[in-house]
Amino acid sequence: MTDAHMSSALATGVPQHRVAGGNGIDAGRTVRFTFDGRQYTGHPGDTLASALLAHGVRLAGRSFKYHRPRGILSAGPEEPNALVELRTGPRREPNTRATVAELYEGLSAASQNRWPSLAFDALGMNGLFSSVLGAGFYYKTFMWPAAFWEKVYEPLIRKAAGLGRAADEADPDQYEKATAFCDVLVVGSGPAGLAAALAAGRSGARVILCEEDSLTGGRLRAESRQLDAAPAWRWAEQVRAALEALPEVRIMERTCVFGTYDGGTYGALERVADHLPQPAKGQPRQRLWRIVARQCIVAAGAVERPIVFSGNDTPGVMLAGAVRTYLNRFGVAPGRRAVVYTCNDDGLRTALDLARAGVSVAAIVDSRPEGEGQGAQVARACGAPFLPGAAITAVKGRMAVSGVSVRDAQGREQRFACDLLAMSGGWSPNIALTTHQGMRPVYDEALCAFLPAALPPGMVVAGAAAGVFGTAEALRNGAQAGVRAAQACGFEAEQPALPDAEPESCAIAPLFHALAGVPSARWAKAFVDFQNDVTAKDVALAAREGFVSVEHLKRYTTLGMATDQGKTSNVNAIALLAEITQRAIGQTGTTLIRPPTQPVAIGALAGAHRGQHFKPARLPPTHQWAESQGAVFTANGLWQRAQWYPRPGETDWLQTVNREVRTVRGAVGFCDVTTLGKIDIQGPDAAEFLERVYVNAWKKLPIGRARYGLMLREDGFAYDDGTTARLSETHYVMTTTTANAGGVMAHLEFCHQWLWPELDVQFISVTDEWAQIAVAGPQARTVLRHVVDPAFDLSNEAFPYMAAGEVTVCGGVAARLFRLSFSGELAYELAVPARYGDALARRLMEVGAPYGIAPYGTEALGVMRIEKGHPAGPELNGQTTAHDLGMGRMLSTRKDFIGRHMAQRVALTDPARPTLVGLQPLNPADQVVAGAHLLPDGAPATAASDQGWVSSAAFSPTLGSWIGLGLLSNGPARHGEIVALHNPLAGTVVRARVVSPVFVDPEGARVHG
Amino acid sequence: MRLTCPFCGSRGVEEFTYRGDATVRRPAGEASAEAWVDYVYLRDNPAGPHQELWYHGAGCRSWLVVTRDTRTHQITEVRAARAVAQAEHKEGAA
Amino acid sequence: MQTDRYSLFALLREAMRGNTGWKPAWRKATPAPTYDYVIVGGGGHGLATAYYLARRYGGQRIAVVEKGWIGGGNVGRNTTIVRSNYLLPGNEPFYECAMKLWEGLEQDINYNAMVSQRGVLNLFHNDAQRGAYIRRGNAMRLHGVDAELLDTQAVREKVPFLNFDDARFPIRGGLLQRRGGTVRHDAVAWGYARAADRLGVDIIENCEVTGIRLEGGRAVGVETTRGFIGAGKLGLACAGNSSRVAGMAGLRLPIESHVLQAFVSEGIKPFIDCVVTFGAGHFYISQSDKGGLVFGGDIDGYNSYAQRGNLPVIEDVCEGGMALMPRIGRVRLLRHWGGIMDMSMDGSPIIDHTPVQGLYLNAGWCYGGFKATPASGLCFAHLLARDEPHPVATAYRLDRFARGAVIDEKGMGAQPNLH
Amino acid sequence: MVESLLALPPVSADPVRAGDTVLALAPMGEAVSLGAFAGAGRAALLARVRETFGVDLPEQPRAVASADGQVTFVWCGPTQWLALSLGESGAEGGLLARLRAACGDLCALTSQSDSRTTLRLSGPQAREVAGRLVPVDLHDAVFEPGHVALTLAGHIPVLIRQVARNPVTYEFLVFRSFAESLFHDLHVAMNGALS
Repeated sequence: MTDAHMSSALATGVPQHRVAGGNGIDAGRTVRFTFDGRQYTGHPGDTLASALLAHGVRLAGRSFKYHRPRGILSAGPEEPNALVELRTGPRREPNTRATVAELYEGLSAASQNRWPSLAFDALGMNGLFSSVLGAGFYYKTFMWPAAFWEKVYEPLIRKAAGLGRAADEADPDQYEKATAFCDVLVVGSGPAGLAAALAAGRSGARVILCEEDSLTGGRLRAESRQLDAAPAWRWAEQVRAALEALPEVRIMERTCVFGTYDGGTYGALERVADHLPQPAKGQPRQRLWRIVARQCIVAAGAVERPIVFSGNDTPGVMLAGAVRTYLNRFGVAPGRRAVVYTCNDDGLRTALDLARAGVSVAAIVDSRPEGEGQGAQVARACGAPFLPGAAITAVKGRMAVSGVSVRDAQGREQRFACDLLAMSGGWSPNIALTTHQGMRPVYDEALCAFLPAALPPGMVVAGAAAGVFGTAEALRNGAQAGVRAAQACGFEAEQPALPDAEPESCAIAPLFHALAGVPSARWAKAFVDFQNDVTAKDVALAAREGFVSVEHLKRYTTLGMATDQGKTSNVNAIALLAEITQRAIGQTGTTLIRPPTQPVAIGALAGAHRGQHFKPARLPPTHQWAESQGAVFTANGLWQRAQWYPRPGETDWLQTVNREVRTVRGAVGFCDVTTLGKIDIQGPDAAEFLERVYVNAWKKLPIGRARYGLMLREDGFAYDDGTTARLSETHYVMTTTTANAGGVMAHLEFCHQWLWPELDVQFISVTDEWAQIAVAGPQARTVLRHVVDPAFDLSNEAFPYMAAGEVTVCGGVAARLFRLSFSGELAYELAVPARYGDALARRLMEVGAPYGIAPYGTEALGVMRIEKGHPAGPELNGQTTAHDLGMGRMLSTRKDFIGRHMAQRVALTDPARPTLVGLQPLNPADQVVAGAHLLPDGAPATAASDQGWVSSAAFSPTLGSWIGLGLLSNGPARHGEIVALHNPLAGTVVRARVVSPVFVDPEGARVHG
Repeated sequence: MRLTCPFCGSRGVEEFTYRGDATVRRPAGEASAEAWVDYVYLRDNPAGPHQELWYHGAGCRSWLVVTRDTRTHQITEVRAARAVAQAEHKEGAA
Repeated sequence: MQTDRYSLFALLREAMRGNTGWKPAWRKATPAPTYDYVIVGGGGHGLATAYYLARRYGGQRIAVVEKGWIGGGNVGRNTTIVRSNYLLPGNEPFYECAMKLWEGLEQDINYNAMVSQRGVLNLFHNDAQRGAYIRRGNAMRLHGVDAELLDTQAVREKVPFLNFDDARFPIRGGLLQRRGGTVRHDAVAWGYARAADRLGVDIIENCEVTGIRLEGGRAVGVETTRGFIGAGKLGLACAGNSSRVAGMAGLRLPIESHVLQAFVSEGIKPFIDCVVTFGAGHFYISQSDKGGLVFGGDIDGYNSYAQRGNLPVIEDVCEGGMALMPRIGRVRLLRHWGGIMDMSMDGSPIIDHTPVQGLYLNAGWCYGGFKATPASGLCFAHLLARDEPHPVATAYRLDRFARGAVIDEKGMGAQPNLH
Repeated sequence: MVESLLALPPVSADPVRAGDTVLALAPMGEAVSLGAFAGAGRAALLARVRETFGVDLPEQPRAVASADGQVTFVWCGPTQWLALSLGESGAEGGLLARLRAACGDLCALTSQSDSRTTLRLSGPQAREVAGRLVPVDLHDAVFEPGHVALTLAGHIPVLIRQVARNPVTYEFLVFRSFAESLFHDLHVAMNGALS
């Protein structure tokens, strides 16, 4: 603990660990930031991790289970340890990897999953019980007493669970989506990616180059390597400039391609404003790209593997490649005295870079026997002791490394003091994008790496991602991939000139752990999965218990399921399991890597459609006018409809709705019914077509008349209903319910294009074309007379109930008039071109004023349809038949129609099926609730007595009583019976009489008036 | 996933809705009850190439017969359903 | 001495000896030439069936054959929710039977599957939805199942982190089943496997069924990649692949295979302590004991045997999430994957004998299979042992489609992708 | 007595601008859909339109102008077109009347003048903005003036067509009831693309 405290204390102020160089930072400028409330400084181009390391801060986080102190392991998105809460308030962002968080002025970060502080974490004592808390321990206990799991154990577990905290408020930032198309998508801008993009781009192909980092170059920026005798990163910058000059090439930095989807579609996340204190006005924080690419070159590089040994998670133990990244790109020496531990020549380069930066190299520990690899040479160049055939057996220090124990080839233990341990177990190609479609990689013994085998269509892999590790080789390999991809898209391409690269050795010998000969008790501190605290011992335990499938291992131990998705742990785990179960690594297999390759903010996947704009709002033509009337709106699917129109002095909605109903029944009202689907049907076979989609007959419908129609699904259940009017011999206009408008259109097209292509008929939606306004009430005709032009005779004789025709209104405006009634009153639906809907509403208000006209909303509409017993959505719920709805007799027996045959099945014709009835409470004040169940009066409240339910309910001001529609077993035979309306949710039982569903004007006199 | 509409070109799957097996045929009026149950309810549901109906509802409103491998989601053929149905009709009539 | 029974004491004892004494959770059985019962499918339902057959129905010589590793299908790929909030009389008693079995599962099988009755809350956003939920809640209550109707205020008190004030479709209330909740899905497979193994059931992994042998119209066993295995009775419990396996016996089923995606976020400090479903978008969510937000939405909507989905549904689900809970905008999606659902033609399952003698079917679970696991196992075991349906599963007959006695909770008709 | 009703535009907002890119409601004109009857024969319809308007109905997703430049025919599906003109909807001698006279016996003619609203997006960033919402390839070598796509803008079904290259100008034909939402979404996309 004290180590970390001291280094932190010293750190504040001057960044002691800066060294010369740093090709990715602007050392001339300084930005300030805080970590756990303490002030620090860094440079533009720094990550939070590099800036903390520059100050000597070692301790960056705590692990998930044992709360072990953890430092910074990597320099990239694979980081399992250094997770922080970035920003504050509603922008608080949990689990942000310090290694990719770009520094900006005022950045504020806090460590997470610790209490009370990072340096002293009470749950750190979990580690003391690691032998009890091993893999899967929770499956074996917490079962007694049974009630304790939810009351005691689980709450405790949940208190300790999780890493960072989500924000407590809505995310204030915007997100955006976009689609991009290209011939060649190049993922990654290291040597292979740049060469590929250059080769493809110069061919004229449309190329998108995505780089998840803020800078192009990949490892070229991390290494002290030369290309064409200049620093390699300069070549990267030149290529970037060359690519930028090509008009069809798009370079997208800070953009991570996270998923491969079907049909050459790739998901990518662009971090538009994460490097800024906050987004500019209008600017999205992040942008989701769907990239549609004919070819994709995955040049995503590789991730270095840690080595599994006791204490390998101690702060100050770092991946060797990350050490080089900090030295070369950020100008930060992550330690002052280092030990390098490697099984490959690439790792050895770390020692050279360290020495060059003035860091003393305490020892080079190489797992390979003497003579293998370049270790001896490198050690000489660094002036460091060289220990071939050796292994690190222990790490000294708890809050930070203070030394290591090494067992040399002769079995002697040696100790080296150090504050940095750079380890390299070799590199694992970044093949995640190749496996998202279920293709499994194969293990390459020579490279000690899983390589992609089968690939999704259009995908190739290049560079380190393909196991091509040297720079020169990666350049060549990338350029070839770029040429081939461009050619596959039909472009002539040739390989660009490539820079000279010094030869380099990538020789490797397999090394996944250093546990041989180590007492197994100490395996508990040898971490395989750092973040989830899965140790070598857990892997052994899982294997002992039979979890020897890689998938079982993963699920049982949670290995690879942390926020880093096992980038640093999966291969080591498979290798360990292979060894324990005495199988080859290739036989042991690999788990499928699921998208996304990097975790993606949920907000970005959602995009701009949030809050009020979650779904588009469809506005009827009278919307503005209704707003001006103070209407209360309700969503009806996507439509926003006026629910009621309160007037001053009305104290609750029921009062308003009662008034609206009384107005219609006593005088006249009007309601915008534009939302009902309207489909124009024309053609020589239009009548025949209607015969086949509706259950009832259509051929004899006279021109100028409308008829109610019912459609079934092919399975015989009711689908949709509405009135359809015949405007000419070959021209009909169909109405559908609001909810099914789109579905019915698709259904008609299906019937026409697929079932009956011989029928000559055309459909087009006219839902939006016409503002359709129902005018209803005894005074409806009188009011309409003021609107419809005088040439049109509206008398009952000339324009009777169910008449339909074209008229003009208000001095020549083309309109359609239908004498339809949902309310049961004398009523019309008047349709004018939508642009005039607003004006028509105003006109109706004006001319109707002397007759007491008022607008009514969907609620009054609903009350009146219940009073009239018309089925609507709650009755047409997809589970009812025509018979259930009281329309069994409509089914024609003289023709084929959709659903006819299946409607005859025994269970659909059973008279005991719940069938539509009216329900009138014995006490009119007893509220009828939709959803109450119908039981025989006096029967026990059990499912066995259940005979139906209340589908719709309303207070009927006409009757002065609550009423309901219900579906009751044997309903029509039971008119007059008293049933009990059970609503156990509310604890009520209402006794009601079963009546005809038509409560008002059962003879239908009014509609004919 | 992307479908190439014969009329509109290559489009994302979000523009389409799915209906299912395109190999089943609506029985003629007087077919047996079993034939109807077969048509409405029973499916081959193959793992492999599958002929299926899709609707380009957010595009040209064409119904399409798509041949797609249910294991890989790879699409090998897209035809206008109307043309397929018309051809069968002619065949049936001939 | 090996440690077999799980307990705190066993855990402590093993801790002291370096956890070296634990027995394998289940034997790696090799197939015997013949069994009384062979269950095809080592998922939750198959393993539960074997367990209850052995435990409650006195079944002898039972094998479960699994083409890969047990629990690798939908029991290991779901969003862990259990509930019994069904509307229709054909479903409700069955799912309640499952719920009751969940409630005693851990003590029964000596395995902590973390059955957590943290409540399932279905939100509604308009009057029509309210009516439908009241009908459903009352159906539950009449069946003796717990259900509560919450108004907006009560929802706000229970789940204050939802979007109440800036919603396109405001929350009008919810139907709460407190006994619903979540169960650690993998543990269900392992727990049943271990318990069945201890009763002598052979669990045979890496053993793919390649054919069903019929003799005189009777199923007598399965051809597998590990040879022929004879069966007195053969039970299929391989949802996702039911059509393929049933096809080996010449059967066509009222089933399509569809992909359903599921999602988990990075671990965050728990703040969601029940399951919430959004009634105005395709989204539901809970938070695991590790802190991950576990969520999902609609099926992708096309036949598929590939265990993966596509971007539009991912986007649709996340849109639903942000509409309901705009504070999760900066929480990151960690993984998404797909499972293959047996989508039946009415959205409800099938537990029945087939026209082929000796061949029994447990299929068509749509995306409701996980919550059903114990009852599915129990009822299938009952059917296999007694040759008659269990009283709570009498509606799940294959002939219901011909009769028209469909169990269509959603009222979508014979359109599997809409259920 | 000659009265008339005031037409209400489908979008209440004034044009909006981000940088030099402008989003505005296009003037309301006349729109008529043509749905070809099978019996009469598609060729006959094409011939009749050619005769009357001096242009071939497009067989691909394209928009073409009549010889006199007064009418645009937009492909809307394998058997459907939309004829657009700037004339007054429903007027005598207007588009619907002309079409009825020309080919009323060969196709279904339906007024869509009020069904469709046109939003015009124009300016140097128009392609970028449109690409935020529209999931089709708008690259200038792929989608040129005269090209048409029936697709989605976010969640909203649209018919997008390019009407000019310099500056890039698109017209979005959208169902009237969706127009306010589409206007909003395009406006948000403009601000995002230009920030």
